[in-house]
Amino acid sequence: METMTFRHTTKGPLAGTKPQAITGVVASGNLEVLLERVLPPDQCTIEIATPVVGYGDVWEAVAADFVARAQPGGLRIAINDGGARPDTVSLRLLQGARLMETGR
Amino acid sequence: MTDWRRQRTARDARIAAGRAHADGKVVAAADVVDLLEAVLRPGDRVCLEGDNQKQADCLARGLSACDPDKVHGLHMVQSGIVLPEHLDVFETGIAKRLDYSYSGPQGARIAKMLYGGQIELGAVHTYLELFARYFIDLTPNVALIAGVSADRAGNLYTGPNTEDTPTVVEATAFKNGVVIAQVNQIVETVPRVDIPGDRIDFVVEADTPFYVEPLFTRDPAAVTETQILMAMMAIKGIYAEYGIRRLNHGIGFGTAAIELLLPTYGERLGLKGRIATNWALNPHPTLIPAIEAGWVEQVHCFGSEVGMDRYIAARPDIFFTGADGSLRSNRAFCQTAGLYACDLFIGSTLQIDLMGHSSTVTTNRVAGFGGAPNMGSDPHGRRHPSDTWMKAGREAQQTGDPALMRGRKLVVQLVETFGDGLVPAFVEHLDALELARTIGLELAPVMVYADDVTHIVTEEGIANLLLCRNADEREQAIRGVAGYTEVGRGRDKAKVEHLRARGIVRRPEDLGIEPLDADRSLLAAKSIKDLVHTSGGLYEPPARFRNW
Amino acid sequence: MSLSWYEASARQRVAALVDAESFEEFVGPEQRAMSPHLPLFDLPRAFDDGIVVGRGRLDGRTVYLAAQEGRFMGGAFGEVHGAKLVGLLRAAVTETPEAVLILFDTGGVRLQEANAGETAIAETMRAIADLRRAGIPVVGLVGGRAGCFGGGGLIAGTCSRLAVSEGGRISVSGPEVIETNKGAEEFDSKDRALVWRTMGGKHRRLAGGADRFCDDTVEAFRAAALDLIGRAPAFDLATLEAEQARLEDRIARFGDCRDATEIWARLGVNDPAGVPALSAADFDGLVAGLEGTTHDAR
Amino acid sequence: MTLAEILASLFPVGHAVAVADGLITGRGPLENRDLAVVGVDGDTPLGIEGALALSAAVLATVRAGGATPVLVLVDSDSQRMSRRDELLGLNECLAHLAKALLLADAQGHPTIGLIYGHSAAGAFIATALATRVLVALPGANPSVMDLPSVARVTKLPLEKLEAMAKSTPVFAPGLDNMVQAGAVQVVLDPAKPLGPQIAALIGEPPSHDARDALGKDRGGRPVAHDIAARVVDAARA
Repeated sequence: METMTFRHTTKGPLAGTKPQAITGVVASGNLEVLLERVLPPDQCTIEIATPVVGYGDVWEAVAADFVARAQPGGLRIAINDGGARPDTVSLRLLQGARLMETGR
Repeated sequence: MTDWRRQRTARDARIAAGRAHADGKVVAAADVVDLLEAVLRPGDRVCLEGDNQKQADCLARGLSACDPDKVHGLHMVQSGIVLPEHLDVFETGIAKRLDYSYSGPQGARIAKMLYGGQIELGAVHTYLELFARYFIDLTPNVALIAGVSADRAGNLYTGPNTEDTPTVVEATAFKNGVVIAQVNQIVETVPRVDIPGDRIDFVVEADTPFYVEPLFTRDPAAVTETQILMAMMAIKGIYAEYGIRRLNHGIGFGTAAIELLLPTYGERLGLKGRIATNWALNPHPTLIPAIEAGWVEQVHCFGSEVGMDRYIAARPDIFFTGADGSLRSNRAFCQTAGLYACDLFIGSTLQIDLMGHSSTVTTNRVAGFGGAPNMGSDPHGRRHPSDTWMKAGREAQQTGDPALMRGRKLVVQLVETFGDGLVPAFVEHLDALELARTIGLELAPVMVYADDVTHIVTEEGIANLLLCRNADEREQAIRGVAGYTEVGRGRDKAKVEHLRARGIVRRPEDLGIEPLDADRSLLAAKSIKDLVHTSGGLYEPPARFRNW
Repeated sequence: MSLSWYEASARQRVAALVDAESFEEFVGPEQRAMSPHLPLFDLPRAFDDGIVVGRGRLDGRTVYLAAQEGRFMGGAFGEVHGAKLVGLLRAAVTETPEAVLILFDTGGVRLQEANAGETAIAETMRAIADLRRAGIPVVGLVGGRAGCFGGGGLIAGTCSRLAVSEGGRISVSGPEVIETNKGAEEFDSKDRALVWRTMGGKHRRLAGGADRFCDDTVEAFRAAALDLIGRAPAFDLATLEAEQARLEDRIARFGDCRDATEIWARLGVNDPAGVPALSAADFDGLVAGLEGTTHDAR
Repeated sequence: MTLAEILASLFPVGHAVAVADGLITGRGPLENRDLAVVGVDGDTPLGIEGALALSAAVLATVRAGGATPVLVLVDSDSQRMSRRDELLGLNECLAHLAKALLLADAQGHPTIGLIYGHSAAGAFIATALATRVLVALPGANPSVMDLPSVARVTKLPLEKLEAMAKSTPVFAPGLDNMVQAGAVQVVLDPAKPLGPQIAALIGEPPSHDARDALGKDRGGRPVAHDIAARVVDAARA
């Protein structure tokens, strides 16, 4: 297993008030994303636990693109990965952000 | 005096030798080996019928059981290396030389045998290319084919899976060759004469029905959100924009997703009747919802698909069927239709390089080609216009007299940036190059050449290569949809944004598509069972695809 | 469009099964009650260890729910997973909800935590017996992709009532396990039609192994749960003696059958081969006309 | 110990316990009272007929009333793996046996499990693990699955699993690990007569299911007890 944490500063907080959300399932090629609104409004952390070692730079790129796009200020995001492809990771992160914004 | 009938005389002798093991034309399954040993001569060119679907498996078993002292040094000229017996004959010396097309299931073993020098390889062909050579320089001495039933005179009913049979028989029977057919059943009268009896010399009643692989069955339950997103982009960004009505789909979950989105997402976009009406396509079960929703005008098939026969027979307005009601497929005609009469081919691949060459070869597998390169190529012999073809042609070349500008076929690669096991689909160099070096092939096995591919669709976006004006633009366009692969991360971001401004690279949002809307609820069928229900119970899926 | 039970995640099933917004999770994912053992095997963990437990309302009535996530480790019972279920059942004994619903989706014991999983299954069965004796119905719902196998099959057999959909499978040994141990002649696990005939929802319902057959939608399972809660058999000597007689009678009548279709024919089904193709409504109609499929001997 | 040795030690004055097709049924005198005995001997797989034969014996004891304890002796294989057993509802038959034991216990017939040989998977759950108190004799070998099979399913090398088994009781087969998990309460002393040892257990049954607490104390199930308690607390909050 490999773990890593990325810390980002955002322009502001993510919209919405939902305190917590979870999306996805830990399965082969899939992942779960837990989002908690517990950080200062311009901070975001993304913690990752993955059984696939050696893809740190890809995770870093995916996380940075997600933060740039969603501006998820205030969120502590934790990922349990089951060997998902980067595009699936992006999709789940965006799904999670939408859940936190809209409550849907 | 010149003897102009030597081949005819030799043929008569072979048939006479074979008759000793036959009752008229009919041979018992138990006597197959004796028959083959009597008819075959060392060094013969032999076509053992089999492709990616049906297999003359009883005859394949018989051939591999022949005595190598009697039967050896054969030159196999056949579409598919699919059954273990197809390669066993090279291990025993029964066969020596090989010209073929497709070797999906035996890809790893054939690579090993090629490397080990057990097979003298002529070439790996496309289907049409190999069929063409049957009539020029690879004409079989003996053809071993498969049909559903025959009468005692040899009249053959090939059933829904006619596939290669007429082509192989024409090449063999009309050039002094011997044709041996295995059939599931000898009958009084065949339901439909697909091959006249005077072209069939021996009929073997096989111990089991010939095998057909359900290669074109894709379970909707396995379609992912990513594949749905890509299908949405293909429909909105390519099918709708070019008004594609005449098309072929390669095998894969991506194309299955497109088929399953037509009656839902396509309907919502108002595209019914404007796209995807006329097909060169096997009877994909995933096309059932679109057919039932009235999207499809007609479908011509290379072969049938296991479990689809009752459905096809009940939809003669859509499919080509005989007077008896069953499907009439024909691989050579359908490949030709895919090549010349379709405006789009869309399929998947395992690797794409920076120029856009694609290949399904990995370092230790030779899968062959089948028909994809025929349909996935721009036919320079085409002369009839269509709006789609002309629009693509205008995008490709912008100067010159319009009346002298040929159109372009759309050849689309639908590919997820990472494959199974996080293997990237975008690479600097194709594994095919390494393989060609390793086993000494003159040509690297490229599935679709860069100059034929017009669009690449990934989950990140669409690259329109027609609009690229130089090699650098092309490379950046490809990198620009290559996602988080090394190739993708190696992009020049400014150049890619510039290409995006010109519409060469398009993101989902550029197409008005929200990636989070790519949901399985969009699928017109979510399971094989849904397909059965949609077909009104006419589709009968193989047991391995059932969960009820 | 109705949500497919088979396709939905455990969380989606729970959220859609109960009255809107009424679900309250116990020891939720934010508490990170994860397996302490999976990292030893280099395997990823889940924040909820593959099971969601909590309280919700069903037509206004308070129920406890546990939902297994069949896609995480095959929904198998690990230490935390099992303990969450056991805790829920024990809480129900004292808190007396109107029912407990177990949304099965499990391959059985998680081998990496086998002893903990196996023991948790035994604890679960004892807790269910306690609940049933206290008059609280325990209703099992089976329709997930992992089915209900191994110890999960035994827990299902301990419930007051069971609802199953066509895709749901209930069995002890899985087809692959039987094939691995006894050979493909005994059980060809790739013959999926055979698999479903032998242990799928329709066979279990016809043979009396389940009390209700559902369409593969959350609505159908909700309706089934509401119905079954209202007619739970007592857990007493009379019920178990009736079950003893019911199971002995089954073996006496069908013990020589090789295939489910033979059993269905003896049950009085006119067209056994047509059963797999029947819609839920038609199948319910068929079941209603057969004796012995609906009973209180459980 | 063999079954005969166990019965001799339990019932020095004789008994009416018989074994047929690997199934044990009967009774014997234990300290002035009757003890009902059921079980599986000889590493026999437990199928539908076997499960129903044992459950019938247990229910007969319940029907007879009184407070006759039930002793479940186990040296079984796993559940019988066959298409026929599953077709006819093995899950119901095994669950029925377990329910019969749970009912007996709840109605005042203390249930004691004694594992003296092998047992595994569904057979283990339906018999020994369905009793109020499960004890073992040295040499017993309960398991969920043997290590070579675990290696096959988890795709881990057998040597690695064997090494892990030494330090990780939660997954490794064997009596010690089941004791640590709390599933087996105590290992009896074969050198002493078994009758008094069993009688003592019957006399002081645990009032509730304490297996997870034992597992915590012994280290074989480090978190189960606390997790279950947290769920209970959350439900009461």
